[in-house]
Amino acid sequence: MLHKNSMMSGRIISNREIAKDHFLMSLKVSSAESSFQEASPGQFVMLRVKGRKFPFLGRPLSIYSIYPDDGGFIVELLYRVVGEGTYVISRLKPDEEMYIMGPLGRGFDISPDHSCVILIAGGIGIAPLSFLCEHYRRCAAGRPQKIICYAGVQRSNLLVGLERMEEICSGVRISTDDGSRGYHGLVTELFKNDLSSYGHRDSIIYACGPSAMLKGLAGILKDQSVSCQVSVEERMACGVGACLGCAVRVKSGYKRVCRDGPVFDIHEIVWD
Amino acid sequence: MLHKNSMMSGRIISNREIAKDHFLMSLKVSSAESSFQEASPGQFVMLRVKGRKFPFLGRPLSIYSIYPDDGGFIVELLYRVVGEGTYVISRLKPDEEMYIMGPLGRGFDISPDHSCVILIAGGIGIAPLSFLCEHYRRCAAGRPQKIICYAGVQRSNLLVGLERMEEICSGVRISTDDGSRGYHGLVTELFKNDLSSYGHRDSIIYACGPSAMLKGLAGILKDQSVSCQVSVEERMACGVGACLGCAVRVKSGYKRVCRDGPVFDIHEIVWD
Amino acid sequence: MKNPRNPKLQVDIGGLALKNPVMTASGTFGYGEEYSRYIDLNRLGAIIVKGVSLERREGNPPQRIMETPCGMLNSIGLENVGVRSFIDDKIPFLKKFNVPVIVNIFGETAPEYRKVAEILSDVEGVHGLEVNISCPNVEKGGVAFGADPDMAYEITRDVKSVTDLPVIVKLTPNITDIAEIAESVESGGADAISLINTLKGMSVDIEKRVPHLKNITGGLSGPAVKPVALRMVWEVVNRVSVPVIGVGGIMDAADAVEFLIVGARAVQVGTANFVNPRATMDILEGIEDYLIDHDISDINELIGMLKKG
Amino acid sequence: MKNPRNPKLQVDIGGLALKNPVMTASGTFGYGEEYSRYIDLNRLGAIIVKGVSLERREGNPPQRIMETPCGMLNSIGLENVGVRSFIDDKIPFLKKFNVPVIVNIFGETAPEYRKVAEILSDVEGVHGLEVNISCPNVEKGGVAFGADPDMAYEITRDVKSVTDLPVIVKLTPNITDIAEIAESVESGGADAISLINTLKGMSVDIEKRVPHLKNITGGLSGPAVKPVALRMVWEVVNRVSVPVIGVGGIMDAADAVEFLIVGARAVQVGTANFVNPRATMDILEGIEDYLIDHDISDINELIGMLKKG
Ligand SMILES: Cc1cc2nc3c(=O)[nH]c(=O)nc-3n(C[C@H](O)[C@H](O)[C@H](O)COP(=O)(O)OP(=O)(O)OC[C@H]3O[C@@H](n4cnc5c(N)ncnc54)[C@H](O)[C@@H]3O)c2cc1C
Ligand SMILES: Cc1cc2nc3c(=O)[nH]c(=O)nc-3n(C[C@H](O)[C@H](O)[C@H](O)COP(=O)(O)OP(=O)(O)OC[C@H]3O[C@@H](n4cnc5c(N)ncnc54)[C@H](O)[C@@H]3O)c2cc1C
Ligand SMILES: Cc1cc2nc3c(=O)[nH]c(=O)nc-3n(C[C@H](O)[C@H](O)[C@H](O)COP(=O)(O)O)c2cc1C
Ligand SMILES: Cc1cc2nc3c(=O)[nH]c(=O)nc-3n(C[C@H](O)[C@H](O)[C@H](O)COP(=O)(O)O)c2cc1C
Ligand code: FES
Ligand code: FES
Repeated sequence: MLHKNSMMSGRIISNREIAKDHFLMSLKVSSAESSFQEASPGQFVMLRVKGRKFPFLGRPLSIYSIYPDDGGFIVELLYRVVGEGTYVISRLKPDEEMYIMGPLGRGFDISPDHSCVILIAGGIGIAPLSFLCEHYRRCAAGRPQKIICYAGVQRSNLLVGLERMEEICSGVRISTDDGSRGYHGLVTELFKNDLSSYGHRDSIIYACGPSAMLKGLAGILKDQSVSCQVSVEERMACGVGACLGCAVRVKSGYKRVCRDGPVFDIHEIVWD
Repeated sequence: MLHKNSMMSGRIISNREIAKDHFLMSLKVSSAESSFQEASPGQFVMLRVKGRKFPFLGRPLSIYSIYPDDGGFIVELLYRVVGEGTYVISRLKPDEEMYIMGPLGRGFDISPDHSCVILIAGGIGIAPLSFLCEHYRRCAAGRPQKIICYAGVQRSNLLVGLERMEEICSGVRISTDDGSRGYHGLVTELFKNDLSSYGHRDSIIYACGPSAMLKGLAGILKDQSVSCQVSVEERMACGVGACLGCAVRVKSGYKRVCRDGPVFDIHEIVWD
Repeated sequence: MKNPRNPKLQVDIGGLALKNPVMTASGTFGYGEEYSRYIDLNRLGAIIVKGVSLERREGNPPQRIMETPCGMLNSIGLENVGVRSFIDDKIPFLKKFNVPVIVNIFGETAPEYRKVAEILSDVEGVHGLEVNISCPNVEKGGVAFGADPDMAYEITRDVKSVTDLPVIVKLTPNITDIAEIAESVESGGADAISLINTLKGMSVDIEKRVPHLKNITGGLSGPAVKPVALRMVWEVVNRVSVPVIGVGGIMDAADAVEFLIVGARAVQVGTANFVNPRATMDILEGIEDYLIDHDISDINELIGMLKKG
Repeated sequence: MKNPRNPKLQVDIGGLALKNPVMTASGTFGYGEEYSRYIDLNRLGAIIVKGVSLERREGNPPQRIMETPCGMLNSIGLENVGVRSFIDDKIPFLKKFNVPVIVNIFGETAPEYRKVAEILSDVEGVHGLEVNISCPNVEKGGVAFGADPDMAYEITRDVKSVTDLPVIVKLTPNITDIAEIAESVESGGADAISLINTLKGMSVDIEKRVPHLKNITGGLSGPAVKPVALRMVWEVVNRVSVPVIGVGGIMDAADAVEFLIVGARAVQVGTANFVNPRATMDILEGIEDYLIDHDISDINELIGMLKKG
């Protein structure tokens, strides 16, 4: 069946800098029949600016938030300026028209079997995990007993997207590289210190962050039986599985981050 | 001597559609020491949008108007949307930053020797001629006895830039292709009908318009002794005479529109 | 009688009648399925699928793609499931549509090309072959064959000898004289020629001082290469009589029309799919509008109508 | 002692010591005068002037240029005043500056190249020659020589035999194997190699159905071609030992640094001048900033430092 609306126009409602180089963009997507109805945490969109020739390719951004609004949807994206593309996007003003393709990819596998959910976010990796949290709030029925969030950033003033976490989670543990708030060190170390206190059978970990962090986490969990799903990043061209550009090495060869992921079992990926 | 300021930033003050596909842009250039101090009628600027990768090359636009303003200058450009570049420019909003290089080229040679000045404008060719008119108003001393303007457009609702003409000229004659106002036919025919009434020694013609019009004019003036300067157009890359891209055929070979022109003696050009 | 309101779009590519000249370029449209939720595959002139080789290929290690000015580099390295899995897993889906399927084939050796062609020739649901002698991202085969007129001739002849399917040969632009290779594959029996594959390029991360692509170099595609593609199509149509299919940087209908005017009988849309999943449909509709606006009742009246100025 | 605040920028190009590696590309900077009101010419590493031939050349009829995605096509056709007028009318202005002047030379025949080189060798104010065997916009000479290793070798040797000036040979990208030609001109005695000249391209006016350029095809330059230029520089530095000068799509300091990392000893800035007349200065200052930020005290420590990932 044909979803003409999988490639949609969105209008920028707001696009604010909420911390140094970190922006929150709200987009209004007008059609109610759009594919956004079924968006799930961990999924992403490909974003481009209408009528501009640069950036040429869309930029993948995780869905940070989504809710119905006046016969359409508001999609929120939380992003960090790291290069030219995100810089151009950060300069856009309200009312600018965007192309937004999505939701794309396989999001987090949310099983109701785990009573304890552990979220581990590195930097801007908070975006999809915050949406996951929101998801738990909405379907109150299936809400796990305990949700613990670990969030690591370089400096305390780069902590973004924690509001919802703080409302929803049983605990939010912070780490900073420079010690300016919370644990002084890597978020993976902070988590590692607590690891033994979690029941491996009842717990599930969802993580997103720089690949060095995820690799570190894979090391920590190597001989552990706890489930862990990670959202990984790779450069993308198509976002739909057609170009094979976003390859990630898994035990069986390569998989496509955009289509087979971006969420994978941490033990499936070959971290090199 | 080095004019750092020949490549300047301008901020859009306004950019309005004044007739179908015809826009008037006002730009504020901040530096008072800029080269715009010496701008003369017939000169042009190369315009680009800051921070956008398209249009890639600057677009040449004649100076329509220029005046000092609060320690800088206001530069006005009158332009018609004919392709992608002018379309993008037409969509720009106030406060957008532009690169503006100029004034460039050799403008009209304004000799005080002629008591009768005849301006012939085809379409958007009105832009530099209107600035020339303004020039006569400002230096009241050297103002010729008689200034007659011929302006030809397709339809009456495409007549733009005539206000100043009407204030300054002794007469403004209009032609339209569809007869919706004034003479029904080409502006060159309208002018031709009057030609014998002008003293060839006392008169000078300044013309700007599509090349078919200028070619027609060249035919009309072939065996006449009246002086005629025309502003011609050609695709440009550098605008400063370096690339040899804007060649126009003259009797001695090729000349550069951007540097040797855009204003030439009508009899120097080989119209083919 | 002329009916400009409903122009004829059919074109013939080496015996394959296409309902319109808009195809998808190999490697940019997966196996069709990936875009089937964005467009109606039945409306395409043809689908050219990702390059298929005899055995499964893993492809190159990531990073495999990089954006460049008005274009992109890729070094996928012809990752594919291999011809058997392709037939088992991908063809059944494609067969559900009423659209010619052209399989882009690749081998590291001449016999491998022949073998893949042979296997595919008996498969229901395969309507043509596109022989890729132009991939810049593999160590063996690919561009090495496409740059040598004799090799290009031989592979074409070999493939033709084992199949009755229409055979399109796809040329590389990384070459001194494209028309020379085109003539070779024509005399080898090619039913049509497509060009261009990607231009070999490179890009460097100046912070890490490493190439962006793990494979060091990659293939450049997208609007940046369009002028080169158009020029090569022009050179080739002037030298061969088989139909030529234009590929390279076609983003919209105006681009496609340029290729048709220059003499391409059909076009392939590649990188544009990534930027706009409905690109092929927008291009198709735009071509139709162009014909209507210009009172052309049959697209074949437009093809090759370049005046020399 | 390291002084990263004030990095050394000097590079040596075949015996010519340049105060920094930023030159202007031939044909994009006129004879220097055109840009002298925008930048201080004394700050350039070198000025390479528009191509000069034995006799005055009129060039091609207009339209000569066309914008393309992230680039432009030109078919100037080597319009120039001829070597005698160049010496009389252009050199005196250039001599006022403290900047090496490299003259780009062109001939329709091998003897013509030699003759132009000979004449220029005795002229005060000429510091080097760049032999253009790569212009795609002329009927005779140009790319025809640059695509043939033997011709490229001969012209290089001929020019070298009549001059003591450093000789740079400029290569065309419209070729299958750029490293092969590079080796030929190196063995012909070239003191340095510059690449790339423009890629041959085309563009069509779909309303009039004529090529935009009167000459039908033209040379593609600008950011669109940068990945191709960078890849070719990479291929050439791996095969020759003479200095290589990188040209093609360099718009800013980051682009220039990519070429230096890959192994170019210097860079030429072409089309960027049109878009920003101060491009060379912005690039020079940006390279300096890069060196400072990365604690590199001598630019030669950066050149060729590409790691293979
Ligand atoms: C599924 C997915 C979801 C993402 N969600 C978010 C999000 O919610 N918020 C957010 O800020 N970022 C997110 N990213 C990363 C974001 O896509 C990149 O930061 C962005 O594309 C960089 O574009 P640029 O032009 O600014 O950077 P460039 O100038 O292109 O590159 C700058 C740096 O960013 C890296 N980079 C570029 N593209 C990617 C990419 N696709 N994946 C990983 N690294 C990249 C480069 O390697 C380089 O180091 C996500 C990426 C993926 C794949
Ligand atoms: C010295 C000079 C002064 C000019 N002054 C004005 C002015 O005051 N107001 C105004 O509206 N226009 C003026 N023009 C024309 C203007 O530069 C072009 O209309 C503009 O560059 C078209 O850009 P585009 O991207 O919209 O068109 P494109 O899509 O590039 O082309 C659309 C059409 O415009 C023609 N065109 C494109 N560039 C030029 C050019 N440089 N010269 C002539 N034709 C061109 C093309 O041949 C084509 O037919 C001037 C041109 C010159 C050379
Ligand atoms: C990601 C990617 C993968 C490609 N894979 C193949 C392939 O498997 N076989 C092939 O013949 N061409 C392949 N190509 C080349 C395209 O089919 C096409 O020739 C080229 O991209 C130029 O067209 P474009 O500019 O429209 O993309 C690939 C191109 C891209 C961008
Ligand atoms: C308008 C124009 C004229 C050129 N003329 C010459 C020339 O006379 N001799 C030459 O060797 N190269 C010439 N070139 C090629 C440039 O020197 C340069 O090699 C090419 O443009 C690629 O660099 P760029 O992308 O930085 O412009 C010309 C390029 C342009 C755009
Ligand atoms: S981005 Fe194209 S396959 Fe993933
Ligand atoms: S535009 Fe470059 S010489 Fe006129």
